[in-house]
Amino acid sequence: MADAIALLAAGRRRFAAPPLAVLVLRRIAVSLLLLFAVSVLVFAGTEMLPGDVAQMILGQGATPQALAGLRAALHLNEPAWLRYLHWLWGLLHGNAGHSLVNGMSIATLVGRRLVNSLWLALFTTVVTVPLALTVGITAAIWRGTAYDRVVNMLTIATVSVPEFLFATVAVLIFAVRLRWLPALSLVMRGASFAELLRAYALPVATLSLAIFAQMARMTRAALVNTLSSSYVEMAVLKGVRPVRLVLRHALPNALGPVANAVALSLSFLLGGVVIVETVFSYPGLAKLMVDAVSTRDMPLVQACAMIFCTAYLLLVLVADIIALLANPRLRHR
Amino acid sequence: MSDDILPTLPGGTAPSVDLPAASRRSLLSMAMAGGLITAGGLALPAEAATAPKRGGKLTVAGYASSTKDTLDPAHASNSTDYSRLFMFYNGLTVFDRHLNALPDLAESVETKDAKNWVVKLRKGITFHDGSPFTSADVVFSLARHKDPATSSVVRPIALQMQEIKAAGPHEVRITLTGPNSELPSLLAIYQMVIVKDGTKDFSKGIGTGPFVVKEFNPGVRSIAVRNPNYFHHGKPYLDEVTFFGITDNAARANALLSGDIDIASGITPLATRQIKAAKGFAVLNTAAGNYTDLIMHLDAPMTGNPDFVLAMKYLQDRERIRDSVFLGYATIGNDQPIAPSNPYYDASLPQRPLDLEKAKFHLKKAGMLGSKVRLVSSVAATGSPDMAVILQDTARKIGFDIQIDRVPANGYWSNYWLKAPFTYGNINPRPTANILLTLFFQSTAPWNESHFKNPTFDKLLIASRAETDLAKRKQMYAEMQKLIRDDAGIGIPVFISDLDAYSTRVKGFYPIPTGDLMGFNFAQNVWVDG
Amino acid sequence: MAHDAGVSGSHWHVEVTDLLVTAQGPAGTPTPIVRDLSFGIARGEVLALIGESGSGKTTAGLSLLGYARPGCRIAGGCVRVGTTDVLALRRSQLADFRGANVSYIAQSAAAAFNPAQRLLSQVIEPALIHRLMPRREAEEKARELFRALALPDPVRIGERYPHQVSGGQLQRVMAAMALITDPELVVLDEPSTALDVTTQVEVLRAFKRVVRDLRTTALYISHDLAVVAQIADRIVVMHDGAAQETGTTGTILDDAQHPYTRSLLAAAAPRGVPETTDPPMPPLLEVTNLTAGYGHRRALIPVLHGVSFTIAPGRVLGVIGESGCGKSTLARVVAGLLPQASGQVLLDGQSLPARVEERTRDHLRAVQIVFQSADTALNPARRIGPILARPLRFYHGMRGITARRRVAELLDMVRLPRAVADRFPDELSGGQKQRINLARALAAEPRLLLCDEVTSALDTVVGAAVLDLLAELRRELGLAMMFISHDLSTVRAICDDIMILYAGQRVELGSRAALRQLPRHPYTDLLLSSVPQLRPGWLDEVGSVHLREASGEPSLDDGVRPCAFFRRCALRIEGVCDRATPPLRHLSKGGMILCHRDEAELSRVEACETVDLASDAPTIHGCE
Amino acid sequence: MNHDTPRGRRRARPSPVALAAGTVVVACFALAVFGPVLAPHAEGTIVSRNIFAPMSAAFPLGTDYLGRDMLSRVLYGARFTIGVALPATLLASGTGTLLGMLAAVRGRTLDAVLSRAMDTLISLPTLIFSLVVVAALGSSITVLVLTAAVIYTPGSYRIARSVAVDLSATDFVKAARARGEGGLAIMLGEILPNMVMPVLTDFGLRFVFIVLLLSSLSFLGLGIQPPYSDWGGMVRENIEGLSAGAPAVIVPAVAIAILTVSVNLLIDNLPGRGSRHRGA
Repeated sequence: MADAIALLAAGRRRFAAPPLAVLVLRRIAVSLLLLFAVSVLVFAGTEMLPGDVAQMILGQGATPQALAGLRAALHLNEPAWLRYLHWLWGLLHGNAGHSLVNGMSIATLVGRRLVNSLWLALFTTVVTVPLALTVGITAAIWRGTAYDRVVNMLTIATVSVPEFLFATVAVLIFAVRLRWLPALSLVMRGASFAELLRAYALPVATLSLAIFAQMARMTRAALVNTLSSSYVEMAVLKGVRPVRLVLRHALPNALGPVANAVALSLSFLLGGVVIVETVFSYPGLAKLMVDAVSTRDMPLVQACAMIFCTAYLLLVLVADIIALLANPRLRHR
Repeated sequence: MSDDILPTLPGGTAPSVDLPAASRRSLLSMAMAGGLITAGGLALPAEAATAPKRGGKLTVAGYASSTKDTLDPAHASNSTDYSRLFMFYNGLTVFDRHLNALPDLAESVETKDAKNWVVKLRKGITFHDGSPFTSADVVFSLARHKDPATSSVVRPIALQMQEIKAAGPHEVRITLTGPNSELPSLLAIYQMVIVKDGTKDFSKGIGTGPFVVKEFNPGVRSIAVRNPNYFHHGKPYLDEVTFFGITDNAARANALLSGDIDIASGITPLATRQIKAAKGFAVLNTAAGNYTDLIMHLDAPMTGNPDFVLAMKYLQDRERIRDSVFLGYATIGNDQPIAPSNPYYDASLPQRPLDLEKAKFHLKKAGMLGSKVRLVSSVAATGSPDMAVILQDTARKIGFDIQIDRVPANGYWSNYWLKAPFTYGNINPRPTANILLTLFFQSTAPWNESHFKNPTFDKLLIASRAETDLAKRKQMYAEMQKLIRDDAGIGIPVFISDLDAYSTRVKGFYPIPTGDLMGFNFAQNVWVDG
Repeated sequence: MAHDAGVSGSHWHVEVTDLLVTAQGPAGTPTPIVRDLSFGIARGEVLALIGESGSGKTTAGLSLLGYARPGCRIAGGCVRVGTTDVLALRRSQLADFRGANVSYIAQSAAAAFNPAQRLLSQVIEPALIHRLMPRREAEEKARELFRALALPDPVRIGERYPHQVSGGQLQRVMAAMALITDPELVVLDEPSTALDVTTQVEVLRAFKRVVRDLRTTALYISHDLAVVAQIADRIVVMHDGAAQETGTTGTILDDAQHPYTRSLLAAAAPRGVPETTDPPMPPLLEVTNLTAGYGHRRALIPVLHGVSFTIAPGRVLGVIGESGCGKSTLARVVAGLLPQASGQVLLDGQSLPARVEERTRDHLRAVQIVFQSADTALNPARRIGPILARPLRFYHGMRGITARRRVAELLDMVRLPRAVADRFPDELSGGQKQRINLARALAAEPRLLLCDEVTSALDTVVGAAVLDLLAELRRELGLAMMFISHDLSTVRAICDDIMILYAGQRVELGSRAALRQLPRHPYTDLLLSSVPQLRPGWLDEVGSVHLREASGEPSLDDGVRPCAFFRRCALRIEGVCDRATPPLRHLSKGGMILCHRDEAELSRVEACETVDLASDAPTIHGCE
Repeated sequence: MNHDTPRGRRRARPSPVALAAGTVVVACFALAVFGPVLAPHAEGTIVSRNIFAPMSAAFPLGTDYLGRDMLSRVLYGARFTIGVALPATLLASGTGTLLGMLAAVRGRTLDAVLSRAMDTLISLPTLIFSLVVVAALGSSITVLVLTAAVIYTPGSYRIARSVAVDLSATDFVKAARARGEGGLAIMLGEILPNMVMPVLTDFGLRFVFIVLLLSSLSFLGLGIQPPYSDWGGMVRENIEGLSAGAPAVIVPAVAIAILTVSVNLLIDNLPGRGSRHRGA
């Protein structure tokens, strides 16, 4: 919840800021800067890893010359900075290179997985966001009441359930015992919508559990903040009824922080879902990257990392823009 | 499981005991005498006597899955890869359930001196793309393993084939560096399957095999559909096989129980309880001779002390390991790598017991009692963390303190195995005892885990290859087993069974002791009923 | 919904009897903040509820809408508006009642308007949610009210967002919002307190006009007798949550009975220390041609333009001007918190480094600043003792017992019990905090005290007391001060010299005495004439010298700095005041002003305060 | 508007909820310290051939997948759960708060640099970040603590910074600067004392996240290494007993829930909350 104050504060400080367009452009510029930083970080990080892809491909059986040959073939002998530049150059030309492990083009490898990940994220968002917002908002309206306290408890409790535990319990109940839902989420192409729903039910439920609490708490925090403002009191004195009070008066002003909260939670849905993808053997991006790390397939690792980072930055950017739009001081000057 | 990282040299145990030695000898000598192994196809197992049904789809999950998945035989390095190879390719020979290497693409494999071999090929076989199968393809497929650029996993074995040349469209002559009567077995190794001459891109999986690639997506899944003009008449039985890896053990078992998949390979002993409890499911137990061994470097300060090594061997609570780690799905080992199911297994070799007194005695002698030692274990070496805990627990009883340092599976094989002086390894079955010993115990062996250097042993090993008399050979193997049991820095408490769980609607599913999933060759042998 | 309360026997249109409102004390025990309060308002009458903050007047006002702030509850009594027994209404009925029957005008319009909605939609909302009229009609009515409230551009102002409209205008827009439903009662809660005096007059006049024209029944809550005197028919004086005295405005002002009322009157009455004319001494502080502002070196947004003045040892300079005129900025520059862009600040003839980091301990010690809001000036997380001990240790290296003794002395000096030392700031009252705030500055034993609006956050009585304290301290310690305020009367109370700032320009500087005499700078004149006086009818007498709302700064092109005041100036000369830099004129009365008009003209005009309001272009006539 | 009658006292007595939660938290921490002493069996000793045994007199919490006594495991586990999560959280909050204050006080460039750096960290998926780090440096307790700390520093930095920015705009900070106080004195003397509440609130959540991170890591085999195990790790290693409803899975999961919930309840109900700059 405390993250919310950060966001609220951020919102407040924006009042003196230059016009919207400038701000957006600045954010984009910063994002690009960050992307670059991440690319360096990722590259450096992967350099730290012991053992290299040649080892991984050939294994212990590899004779020194075989290793040397393969390393040369994979340009592993070049100095790190040179390989980095090559990679960056390629990236700038929309060419992420080829997997060191199976020679397939990164684009095709990542492409399918990315689509899967996005689908999963989308489904989860559609389910979680409305739910979390409703709970957060209602908790804010009835703050201090028993309901509020219960929500507070539950949200913490849900946060503290290990994902894989929830996932496994769910599978045992709904897949193994009741046989209502599949234990795997390998969605075949051209699956019917019903099949789709069944396939996604369990992973989506698990993920929702993971991000729901955070989102709800931050929404509540943001809203409580505006609900205690004197223009809301004024609205009450005008005879505005609770529903309208929240929807017309409080929410628009809490939009910025709420959007930010949602963005933060959603950014988890691409990179943070390794466990879900593993348990339901869902062919997503996170699992791909974990594989890539263990097979030391650096181009793949880097590509994935860049995608995650970009996704995060995009989300935050969108949230910020929403926050800016929600603030007339910036729209009209 | 170690497979996904530890490159596996292929194979299985030598012909199993239930095959009368006589018939074996006759078969072999026949070959020696220039007789030939006729293409009898695969003998149908007894329990599969019920007529196979055609049609139906099967969904199978292995335990390994990563972008490393490949259809290139030279790089296949784990169970799921092997299984795929046998869906799309054939070898010149193939193992039956008794580990006889029977001709497959070959019509016959002949030799007079166990050094120069003539392989006659079946005629009229076509690849999936319609092009005919000829000797050129064989030469290409075998020779490429020798090329360093291929970086083939089986290069050391391929190098035994000094010369591979075509003699006419349907005959290949192979000259070995030295006599080796086991060439038919070597050719049955899964990496030795035949690909099309000049193939560069293997992702299409163009072979002669029972199935054609419909989809292959590394780290995701593969879909194989019936090859209508497969040369084994009537096979395969299935229309389609969807095959992928589920790396999470619990998830794999649950996927089977929920009916999402029909076969789950490499399930944990724990899961078997749950599966046996459920109706309509069964467990296939393959005693292929896989083992997780305690490794002590014989040239390292502490582990180098022979008394320490003996003490550790006496501290192995083999029964407890079998029962609580593998829940009984294992057979007691005797600190030597040849499994009881192996004809060369020397039953007369006394079983080393759990003996705290002897252990204590040797530790005292080594002056190590009361001292500490660091033991590295990892899930990468199947069951080793739990085996370590048990060893630690037993050692505590005689006041010897073992500190377990468990390291992540990720990177274990490159960073700890063969490097740490006191650790665990996991060794997969090999097609022949000879290959196994060559790879792990010969002084010059690439994977000589305990740095075991013994001239007598090396001599015996070389000699055994050329030795054609079974009895003599057995004698040699017995001596080698004793040497390893007493002197090598290796503790082998148990041999671990490979466990596959399957839905009982899957028929014709029986163990072939080169590994799980019928020695990875289930696809063309099973069918579904109901 | 308005069901009969059956108490319509009395002639009061609005009646409050034995009202009891309690607050949830920290210990969980309810403590009364309004006790057996009773009063009535006749139809069309304006009743004033007057008292210090904390006297419970706002709470009482809100209870007329059946509303109690979070943590409070209306525990007893009866509130009747027309035929409605307010306290008997259920939730939904209350929603229907509020805004329709009784409407509320809050103190800070800036905070009370939703920043995310256009003004018009907020103004007509009450009419719409109570389904009193269709949108179009409501909008039309809103525009009429805007016009009636003398808002500029009444047709389009509704399209603006709150942040786009000045405080004075917002306050009037809120009035429109309150009146759009023709409520039976309007509660005005300190509606003009947050405004500058010159704006306040406008707002007051606007309110008064509409209230009179619409014959609105109103409850006017304020702490300022002078303001109330202009608007109210009758006055209820509140203290400690109870009514002390009730009477017609006349009687309350002329012969108040209750001692508390008297103290209020006393505090409100203008006072002054005897003129001191000590021999001319070398200045302690000398500021020459100071220009300062915010933003970067290049893109500087100037707040002060070429301000110069001196303060002699032991003398007090008053700095007054409206909010945003740069008076606080001046203090921050002198204190070194904001480096000036150009100009000099000299202490004892040597220039002070611009940044606080570059100043020596002695510099720092000599000049101490006292901030406006005691609430934010004291660290809420630390006890008073340490807060006072810190400067002692910092400047004088005092520790332990000596420091503790000194703290005690300081507390005596600001007339606070020594026990205060181990309290936390928010356990103290505003006045006490301000005294601590002062004591902390005194701990340094400064020679110059920068007092930034030290009394404006306080109630009249409390503020008066603090002023007296300052006067004494000055006498005892021979402190020199720069006393910043927006309120002439307080400045008059203690200053020797007075500087008047407008939009960062020093428009007039002179002795207190000089300031009383004509001629003055037109802005000074406006300022003086805008200060409400304790006479009913003053508001009607004071001829408005306003022409338009000030809108934006005059253009500052290449060095030329036209008179900042020309847009609002009654005496402006088109084409001159807005083009040329006004000359500095030394007046015969003493002191100096910045104006294009010469002394003669000014005295002639100001002698007869008649300015034609009707015409947009001001022409001065009469007095030919 | 300000009263001229003193405000209510800031410190009310602790609520029953706070007391209850506090007791539980203290109990957990006590376990972390004395657990090994109380444990009936040594860490990792196999005491029964019966795996996933239900609760019984001999084994009050049943046995795990190897037949080890769960009671002992859980008692030891407290040490590895709290022993890693607590220092990691302290480290994360500490660093975050310090840097946040620095950014707020020193302003401009440092602020920009720090904030961007933190954003970069946030944008990397936590699990994968840990995967790389642990794969590179091995999973010693130290590495785990540091990794968790690094992962969760940006979050607390964000909060700390925003609160500190607001605080450094207040008059009492201005007053201190006018007095000539140095940056450090201002940070520690004026700003920090007012950040306690929001920082604590944040601390509670981070604590939960880190406990969870530990269990997620053990899922990838990167967590604390056996025979030792944190509670999350125990849930993981016994997950196959779930179908049999073995207490070996349920007990540690419940332990986690109790710990994390009570930590947060404690913080949310701390007396003195509601003084200004509270954590929402």
